[in-house]
Amino acid sequence: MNDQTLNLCLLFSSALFCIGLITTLSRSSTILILLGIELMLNSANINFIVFERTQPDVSTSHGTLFVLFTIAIAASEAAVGLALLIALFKHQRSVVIDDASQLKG
Amino acid sequence: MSMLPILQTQDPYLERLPLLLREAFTHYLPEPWHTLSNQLISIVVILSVFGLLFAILTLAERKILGHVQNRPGPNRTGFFGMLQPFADGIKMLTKEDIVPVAADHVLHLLAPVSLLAASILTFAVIPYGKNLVALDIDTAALYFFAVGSATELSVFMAGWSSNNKYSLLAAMRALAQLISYELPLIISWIPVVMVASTLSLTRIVSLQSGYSFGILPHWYVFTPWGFVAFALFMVSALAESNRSPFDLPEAESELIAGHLTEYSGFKYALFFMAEYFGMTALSGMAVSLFLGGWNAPSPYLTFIPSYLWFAVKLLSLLAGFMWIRATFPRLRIDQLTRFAWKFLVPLSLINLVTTAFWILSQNWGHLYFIPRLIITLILIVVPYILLSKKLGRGYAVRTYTYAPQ
Amino acid sequence: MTLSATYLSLIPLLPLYAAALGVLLPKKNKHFVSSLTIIAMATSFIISLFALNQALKNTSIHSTYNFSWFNLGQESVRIGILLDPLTAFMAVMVTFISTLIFIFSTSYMKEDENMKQFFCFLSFFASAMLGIIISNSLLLLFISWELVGLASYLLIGFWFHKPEAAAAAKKAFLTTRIGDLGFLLGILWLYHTCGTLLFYDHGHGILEHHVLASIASQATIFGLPLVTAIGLLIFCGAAGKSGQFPLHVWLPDAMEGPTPVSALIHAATMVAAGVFLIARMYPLMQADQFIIATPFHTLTIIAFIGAITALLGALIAGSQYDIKRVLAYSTISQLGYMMMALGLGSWLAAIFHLLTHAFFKALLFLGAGSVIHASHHEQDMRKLGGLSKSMPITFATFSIGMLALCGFPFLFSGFWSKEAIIHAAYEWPVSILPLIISLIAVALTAFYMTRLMGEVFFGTSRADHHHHTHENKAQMTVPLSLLALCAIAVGFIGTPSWPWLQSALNGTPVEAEGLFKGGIVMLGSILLVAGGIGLGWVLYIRNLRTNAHEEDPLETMIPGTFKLLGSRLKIDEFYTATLGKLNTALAILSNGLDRYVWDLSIQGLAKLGQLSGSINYAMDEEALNQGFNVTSEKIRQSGVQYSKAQSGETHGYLRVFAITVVILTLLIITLWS
Amino acid sequence: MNATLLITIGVTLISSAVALSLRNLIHSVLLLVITWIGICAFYLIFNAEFIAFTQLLVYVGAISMVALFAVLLTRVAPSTNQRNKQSVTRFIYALITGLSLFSLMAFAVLHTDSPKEKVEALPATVYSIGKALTEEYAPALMITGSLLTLAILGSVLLAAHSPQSKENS
Repeated sequence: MNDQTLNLCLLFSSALFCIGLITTLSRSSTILILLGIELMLNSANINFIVFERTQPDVSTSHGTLFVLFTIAIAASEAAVGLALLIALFKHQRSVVIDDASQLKG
Repeated sequence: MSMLPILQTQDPYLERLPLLLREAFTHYLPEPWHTLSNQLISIVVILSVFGLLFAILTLAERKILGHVQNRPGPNRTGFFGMLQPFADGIKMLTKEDIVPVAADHVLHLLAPVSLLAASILTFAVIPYGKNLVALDIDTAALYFFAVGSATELSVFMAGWSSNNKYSLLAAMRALAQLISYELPLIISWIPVVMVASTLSLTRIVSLQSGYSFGILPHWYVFTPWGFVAFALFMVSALAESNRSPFDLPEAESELIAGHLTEYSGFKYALFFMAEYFGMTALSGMAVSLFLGGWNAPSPYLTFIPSYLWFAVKLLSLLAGFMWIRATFPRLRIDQLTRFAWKFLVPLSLINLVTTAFWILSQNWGHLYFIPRLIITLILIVVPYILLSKKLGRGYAVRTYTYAPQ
Repeated sequence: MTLSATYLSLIPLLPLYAAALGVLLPKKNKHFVSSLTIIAMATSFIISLFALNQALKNTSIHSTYNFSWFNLGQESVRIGILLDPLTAFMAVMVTFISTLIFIFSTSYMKEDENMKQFFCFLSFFASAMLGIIISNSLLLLFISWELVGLASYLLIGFWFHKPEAAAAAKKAFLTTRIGDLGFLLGILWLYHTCGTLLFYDHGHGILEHHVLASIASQATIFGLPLVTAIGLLIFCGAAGKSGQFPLHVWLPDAMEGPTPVSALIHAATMVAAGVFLIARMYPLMQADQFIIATPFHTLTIIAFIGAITALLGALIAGSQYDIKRVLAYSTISQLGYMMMALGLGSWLAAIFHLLTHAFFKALLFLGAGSVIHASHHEQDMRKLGGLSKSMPITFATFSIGMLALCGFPFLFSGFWSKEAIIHAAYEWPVSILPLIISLIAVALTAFYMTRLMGEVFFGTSRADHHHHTHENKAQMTVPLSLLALCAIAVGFIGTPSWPWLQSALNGTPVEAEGLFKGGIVMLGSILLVAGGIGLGWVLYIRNLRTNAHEEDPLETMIPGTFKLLGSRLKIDEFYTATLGKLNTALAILSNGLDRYVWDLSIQGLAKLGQLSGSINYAMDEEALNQGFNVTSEKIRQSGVQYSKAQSGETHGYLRVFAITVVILTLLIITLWS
Repeated sequence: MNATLLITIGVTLISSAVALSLRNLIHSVLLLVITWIGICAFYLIFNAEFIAFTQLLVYVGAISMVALFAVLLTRVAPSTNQRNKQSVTRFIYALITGLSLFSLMAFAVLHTDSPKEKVEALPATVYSIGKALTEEYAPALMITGSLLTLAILGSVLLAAHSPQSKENS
């Protein structure tokens, strides 16, 4: 692929990352924060794939495998996170993340 | 796109007929358009064939159910009611499309469309015959189930968007069922991948060609693990396509129509169509994975073209679906999920182990074939007996989660 | 078939594994554990039979399997496994007797709540002993040696709730340690000299010719040859284990353990270890025979110590009332015989006697065990008696063992082995003393064994509580019968007319002589045996003891001597008086030093420290503290300030995190471009 | 190809941006599904079929479902002062941070000279992926599998346990 495609893809992934970041920073709903994190992971995956396509190392597809593992991790992260969320909701009837601040110093 | 190689002269004429027809259409066009036109043609063909099949299926189902229940079934419209489905279609089209005021209009429209789109997309990778596959990709099976898993989303959309608590609860129930049965569905075909060591359906089908002793075809259903996997696959497929006895999502006689309560007119017809498409696609998948795809059951019957064989197998499976619907009573929701989680999932996991043993013992040679077979059977049958005992040991006491205790 | 190293190593490993598994298992399935250990033991018995078969194929070679255990610097410590006739015979004997004893124990320990533990210990013990036997390296041998010591400690103190048992266990452990100290020193010295501890290593082992020659040439500072010194040091270990004279005190007390343990320790394994060690190291031991310029030879010392022990044990045995103690002292005296035979230079006779003694002494102990078990743990001979009618099998087997031990002529195994030893003593050029002592000991042995028989089996029961004793179950009687069979049969594999065992052990065939090569000496010993038995008969069987409290006939005749002997020649008291006192004195001394010298100085230092501390304190109070107070106040306030950042607001943290990420990215970019 | 790529990227970015700024959680999750489908298309453009369909299966099939269930299970009466001043300031902060980060990364991307040799790497076939997973990456695969199992068990426990039931028992 030519340079501009590469740059385009990299910009795309970084934009996705920043969208996820902004969500995580701004939204108050825990679910959305988790989804933002998922988005950041996705952008990382995109970079893996793109770089694998540009690198000359064709023997083993490390990028692909790494993305596979990342997806697995992301899935478990989502499962555990949302389960935690539900547990939190059962304790205090709210998913607003700032309400979970009993441990403040 | 692997419509090529077309000119395999050793194939009989009938075998090559569809491709030759397509050639007749496309060879007028300039060269660069060929791929595009080929794809368009295959899409059109698939849509028309399966649309027609859907029409016929509805009629056939009603007729079969009718005859099972000692009544003639629809026989007024046209010759033996042949035109009944078209009449139904016209009725559905002309009905008023009611959308609740408080509904989420976009999603309400989007739900059936996306469902139908997903279920149509699944047709792309099934090999209907020798060289007859719309999209011959390396990861066909994965594609099939990935796209198929998108249907759950539209069920949720339907339930949620109609802004009706009954629809929502029904949608949750339907989702619970779909998710529960997606596990055994997916795990049950992994043995095939383990043995074939590929995800491409054409490859899997071609691996099942050939006959031992010149009579017994090498279909995976004829191996112990393959048989179990096939059974698990079909049961899960019943549940996945909301067929009786697992048709709780829209149990006409108990719920109104489940998550389709607020749907009417053509949208409802779309859901209906999507259900039939899903059923057909899953049957096609079962045929390709276990029943040897388009391979003839016997080397002496290969003169019949492959797509006809595929059609025969597909139709027989669909007839089986209808027979089951006519025969079995409906399960209760707790029995349903219990069955999935306590029986199907463990059994399919055990089947994985069995298949692993089968693969590892491949080089035991003919002398040890009988012990190999016996060990495999033991590996399957013993867990089956134990699990079924455990399952049959009394039904779970119903627990009313939402009612006040 | 030829056994590879793995099979040989299975001989000790199987019991070890069985013991380990048994330890892991819960307490309740004790029967499983016992059968497991028995099966393991029997299996290694079968393996050692194969090993014997292989060793007898070519008796002159020592087939070894050496491997490097670990490396120290460029020194690699090598250990190995050895298979030669000596190993094979010992292994067969030990495994066979251990199996029988295990079977016996299943019935004997039935009602003990720690039965499982007991079997684990037994199995562990046997495996350690087998390790001693098959090891081809002094290091490995020493490790197994110490394991044997540990296991004996555990087993003797098995009924640890009895204070005597605990004390006896401690005593056995410590006494053998004293010997092992010498042993260890010897090993270190040997390693320092030779650079290896392997016995046979294709010409480089310590028992092989040119290594021995190289050692034999060296001398120590005392003008004592190096070989002699090392040999004596190693003999210390042997003396400790097999209860030779200065260190024999632990052995009678070890009777506090359960009777099968006594049988195992005194018949087959532990005490045999010392004799076996000397026999194994025999080339080293006799390496100084050819050195003229030496005050004494190793073997001479060994011979005299053995002789003393033999006499001592026999004397004391005649004056004990506890049936097991009598047997214990007889064991001591028999071990003395073996050691003497080694010292006299005929190790073949020693090993022969070791084997025969193993069988009949195991038989005697198990018989005693069966008596004790039947009579509800009554061990005092005065309270027993008249058991010959109620326990026929035990009586028969026990008397066979007794006759074997006495060396009753021609039929019993003890006779032949003892004859061999006496003959060796007769031919010894150095001194006549061993011959005399051994002859006396023969007579004494016959005497006290007859006494034992008379007290225990004849007459009427003198138990306080009149329960009827009855014969034990098959688990006890069958081993007894088997052992009785062996006690008779084993003798015939080493008779002078057919010295099969000697030839096998020696590697080169021993020429056969007439059955009566002993001639006059043999006649004398036979007469002495007859006299001993006769005296015993007159004193203890013709006029039987009627009640438990009437005094012993010997006591009436020679009260002083008898009392002295009865108190075991006051050797324990002597040790208490000398070593114990010394120990106490040292303790008091060190205590005083601690209390008054070191403590005083330390306290002085402490005082100094206190003084400076108080000065410091004053300075702080006056000068510094004010300043510190102010500062710490400020710090506290700043802490309060900071703690506001700890808002518990997740977004606050996230924001800080993100901003850090931004700054870091900025840093990286600026650094790279 | 570039046109397709541009369209895909545009759809993905817009859908994600809209999704994460919506009030209605259901809508945002459904829009995120579109984002994920877009990413899947992106992978397809770069010939990573396996990854693409895995993405589809995992995100569209599973994670979206979990998220939707979470939304439905934790629904409360919509609070009135959702968009209060605090959240607005927080949004501004976040926007500043994100944009600065993005600008930095864009700067980095545009000022880095990409690799000289333009080798078009072959797409990884399913067979090669499976081989690598079962041979070279087998430990990693096992670890991931056990991690997933544990995660699922743990989340089931977390979600199933409820305070009042604890009080009862």
